[in-house]
Amino acid sequence: MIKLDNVTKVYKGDVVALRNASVEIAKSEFVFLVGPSGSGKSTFIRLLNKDQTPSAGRIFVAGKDIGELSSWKVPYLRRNIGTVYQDFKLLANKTVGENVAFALEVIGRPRHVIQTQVPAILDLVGLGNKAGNFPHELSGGEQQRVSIARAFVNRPLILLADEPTGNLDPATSVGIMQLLDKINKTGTTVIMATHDRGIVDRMRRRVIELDRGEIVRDQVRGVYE
Amino acid sequence: MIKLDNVTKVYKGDVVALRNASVEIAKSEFVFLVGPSGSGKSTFIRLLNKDQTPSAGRIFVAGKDIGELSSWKVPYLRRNIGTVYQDFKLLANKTVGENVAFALEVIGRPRHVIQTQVPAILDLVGLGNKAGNFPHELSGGEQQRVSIARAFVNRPLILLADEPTGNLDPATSVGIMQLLDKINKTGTTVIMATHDRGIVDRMRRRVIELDRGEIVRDQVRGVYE
Amino acid sequence: MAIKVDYVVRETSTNLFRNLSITLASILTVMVSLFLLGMALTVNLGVNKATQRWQGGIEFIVFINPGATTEQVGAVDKALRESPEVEKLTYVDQNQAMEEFRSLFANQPELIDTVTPDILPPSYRVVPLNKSSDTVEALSEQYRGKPGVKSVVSATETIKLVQKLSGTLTVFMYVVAGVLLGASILLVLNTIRMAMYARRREIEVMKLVGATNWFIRVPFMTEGLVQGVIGAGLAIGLLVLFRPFYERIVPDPTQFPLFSGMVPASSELFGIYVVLAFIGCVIGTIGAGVAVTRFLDV
Amino acid sequence: MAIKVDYVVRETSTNLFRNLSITLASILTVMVSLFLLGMALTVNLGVNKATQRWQGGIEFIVFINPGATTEQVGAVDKALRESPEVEKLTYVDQNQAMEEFRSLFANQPELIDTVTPDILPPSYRVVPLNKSSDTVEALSEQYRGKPGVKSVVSATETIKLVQKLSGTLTVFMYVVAGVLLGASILLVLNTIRMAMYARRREIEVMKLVGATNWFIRVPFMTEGLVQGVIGAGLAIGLLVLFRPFYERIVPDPTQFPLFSGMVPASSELFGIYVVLAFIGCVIGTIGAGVAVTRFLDV
Ligand SMILES: Nc1ncnc2c1ncn2[C@@H]1O[C@H](COP(=O)(O)OP(=O)(O)OP(=O)(O)O)[C@@H](O)[C@H]1O
Ligand SMILES: Nc1ncnc2c1ncn2[C@@H]1O[C@H](COP(=O)(O)OP(=O)(O)OP(=O)(O)O)[C@@H](O)[C@H]1O
Ligand SMILES: [Mg+2]
Ligand SMILES: [Mg+2]
Repeated sequence: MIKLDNVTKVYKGDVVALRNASVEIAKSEFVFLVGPSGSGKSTFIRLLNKDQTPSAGRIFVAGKDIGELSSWKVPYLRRNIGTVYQDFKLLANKTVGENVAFALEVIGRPRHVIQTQVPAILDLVGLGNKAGNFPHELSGGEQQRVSIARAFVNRPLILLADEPTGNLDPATSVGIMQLLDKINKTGTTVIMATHDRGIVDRMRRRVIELDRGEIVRDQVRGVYE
Repeated sequence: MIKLDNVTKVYKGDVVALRNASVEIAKSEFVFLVGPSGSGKSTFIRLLNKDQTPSAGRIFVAGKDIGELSSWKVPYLRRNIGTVYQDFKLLANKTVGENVAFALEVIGRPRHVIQTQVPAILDLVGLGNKAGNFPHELSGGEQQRVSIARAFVNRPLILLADEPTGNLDPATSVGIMQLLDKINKTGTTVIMATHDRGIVDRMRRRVIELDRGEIVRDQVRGVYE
Repeated sequence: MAIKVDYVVRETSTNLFRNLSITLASILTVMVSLFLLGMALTVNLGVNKATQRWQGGIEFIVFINPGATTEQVGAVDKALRESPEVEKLTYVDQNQAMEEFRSLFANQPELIDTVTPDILPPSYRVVPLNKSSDTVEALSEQYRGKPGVKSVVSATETIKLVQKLSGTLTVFMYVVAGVLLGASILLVLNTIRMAMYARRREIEVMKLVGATNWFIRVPFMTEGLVQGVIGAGLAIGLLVLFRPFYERIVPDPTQFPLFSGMVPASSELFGIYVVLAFIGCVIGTIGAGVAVTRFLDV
Repeated sequence: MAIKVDYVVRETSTNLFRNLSITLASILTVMVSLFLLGMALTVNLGVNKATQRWQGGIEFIVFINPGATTEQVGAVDKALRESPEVEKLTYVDQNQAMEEFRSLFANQPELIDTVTPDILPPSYRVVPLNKSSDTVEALSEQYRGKPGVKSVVSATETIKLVQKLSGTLTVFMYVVAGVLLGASILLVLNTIRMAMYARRREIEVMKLVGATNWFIRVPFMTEGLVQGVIGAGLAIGLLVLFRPFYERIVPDPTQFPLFSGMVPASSELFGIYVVLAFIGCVIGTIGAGVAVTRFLDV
């Protein structure tokens, strides 16, 4: 499903965020990405949906080298990949409902589909009563859950989640992890960057650990450290 | 130092974020604010620096009723309160160094003071080499540390920290907590909202627990739950 | 990918209203520049019509009596043709005279109906070699009173001045209108660019969620088009409102008969309006087009 | 609290350059409107000067021979005063004539130096009761050739037309300039507002960090002022550049002697420039002032 072939990402100012990373992730896998702050987790995730381009190496998603993708095809790649960003990236001038609906509008879903799916997914993340609020009217954790809802509402093949529980209390986190687990069981590949030792240790899934841009550990049924 | 007198905050749409909260916090205290997502922690913090105004009740900071403060005095209140926001609130068009320096410029500190204090505080949070980067060029955890540096650079009397470790790995979190502890020991009152059970349980300080806007627990040397 | 119409309408109107004041400013500038252009075109049309007999250096006109005999006409014709002082000679027959009359009084159809070609005098338009007023006077005097000649009319100081002033004036108005047109394209461009800049984070997010460039662009482009069209519409409206006023400030035809042709007919004005509307669309489209292209390609 | 100058300079220039194209658009509009206003003022000045003898309904002027005897002058004076057809009579003595000459030829000081009051003819400016050209002609004819009378000059059709046209023209230019001035205030206002809107999150953050409203406002206000001042400077520069061109399009004084006064003198132009610069500052300040007030008070 996803393959990184000797990928290096150097930001301006010679910051090596990822160094010679080679990884293969199969369909329906659930992968934790761990490592200290600044070790390259977000970079790893942003390379997969072409938000960033690698400085060297090749990346394959669903068998295609995304480095060869012409720029007008990138939106279509992204529609198959739901992403929960670390800073949520919600549209400030749209309500919660419109934010989630936007991911469906973009792919041209008919209105009646949008009108049934959006409330359903919002209920699932516990925000059924906030559909009409704007993002700045939500608490941090609520915004994070909107972001999760939007990433998943069009049932993507791949779900990238960058610290999706960073702003959530332990109880809510457990709920979200159960949701991700359920999504994963339906066949979606899930890659999740996290700092939450408790979650990683409890779930016991594949763990890839980064340190200063290098993959220092890749362990099946691993723990946080 | 800080006193809430029967404070209620109702947002539009009848969301009661805080209900009849009465709390007194002495100078040099260290207080954890815990509770599930959406329970009112951020609201509590934003009421203290007049980012939000209460719907009912009175709030005293350093003996003054901040509800009576005329609007041109609010900036002076805020200069005595350092705040780490949950969403960092960095200035996107200024570099990391300029962001931290801004808090000093605003209070009219001379240039040479700025030039020595800013690098010092950035070193303290481990970002000495990122002073020239813009916020969007930083990892989530790095941005969070810039926010902490800015909140503390002008040695405020009160430090409000809204989940300052939400985007940090356990090791870095420990470093930040040691910093906050040190700041607290110099006489600064610290109020910190957090979801991190490990930190709260290890530090054993005063814990105020919120649930759906109500203070359900106020415990000296408390634990997460 | 088909972009839904209701999506575009919704987004466009939201944007227009969100930045109402800047939208108004750019609509106003489009309006002013098109209004000026319209005025320049109108004045130009009027002056050209009013002075059409006098164009190309014609200094005097010999009108022939419609009832003159062929011999009489032949004599005048011969005298003019053989005069060494005449540089150029044009004969306007009765049908051409009727044409001219028609265009001069296009705004007074009732007048046209009362006139038939056979009552209008044919005429010789004379461009003399030497244009100093004394020699022109002397030359034209030679034909006055000749048999078959109805009258001889010279270009007066006034006519020459009007031609010169109005020429200068319309050039000036064209230049100002041109500068303003440039400014309005720039302004529409900037309104859209600022709108996109103000929403740059939103746009970035839309792209990350999988929106195509066109999906993002189209509402902004419609926004520019709407600004251009509304600006043009207002300019046309102003011109219509302004018309009675314009007709009033044109010097009183009974006092200055020359100006009877300066009031343009509705059909002629309609042509001008169409041109303005077209330019409005072009301004909007170019402005917005450049804005979205430059912004999204970065 | 003292806001540091280097902070304001730094922020202002950053903002100006960040939104270069919209800044340019608003500077351009300020420029065009002030340029138009300047042109209108110049033309108005010129026409008023050129036709100053003919203002207030004066239809003809009786020039007295500078060498005429007191009796001769007395006779003419008496005849004019007692004529029932004269509505109003103004006597211009040699010193007043010199004044007039000075202002008419202000741009040709070498000419002024060669003239002294005693060679200029005093004159009677006559406003007749009946203004129809036939009676005016007959009346003025009575004084032509009287002893002591140098010449009698009537207002020509041309002079009346120039007065009328230029009156209309300057009113028109004032209106357009006024509309554009309004548009430029709106535009500066909007440039600043858009700049503040685009940076609304930044502004919110600045406030949360303890910046006073003035700390946030001042750089934006300076930005508006700079736009107004640069716009006015460019307009003045354009007027200076445009001056030879304007002098060239003014109808050739040898052909139309009336227009010799239409080329204004440098000192008169300088006054106009000062007015424009002042208006530029006002536009910038008002625009930016309204913008920052309205934005921060929300
Ligand atoms: N756009 C950029 N320009 C320059 N440097 C960047 C940019 N984005 C990230 N970096 C740097 O690359 C490194 C890796 O960043 P990344 O965001 O991948 O870390 P991370 O593992 O997600 O950290 P965190 O846990 O704090 O979110 C960091 O040192 C960061 O400063
Ligand atoms: N500006 C606002 N307008 C309307 N409702 C708001 C606004 N800000 C917060 N709320 C609501 O008030 C409640 C409390 O929000 P608050 O941000 O204080 O929660 P929190 O304890 O910080 O949560 P989290 O842990 O998720 O950050 C939430 O239900 C939220 O939706
Ligand atoms: Mg990250
Ligand atoms: Mg919060």
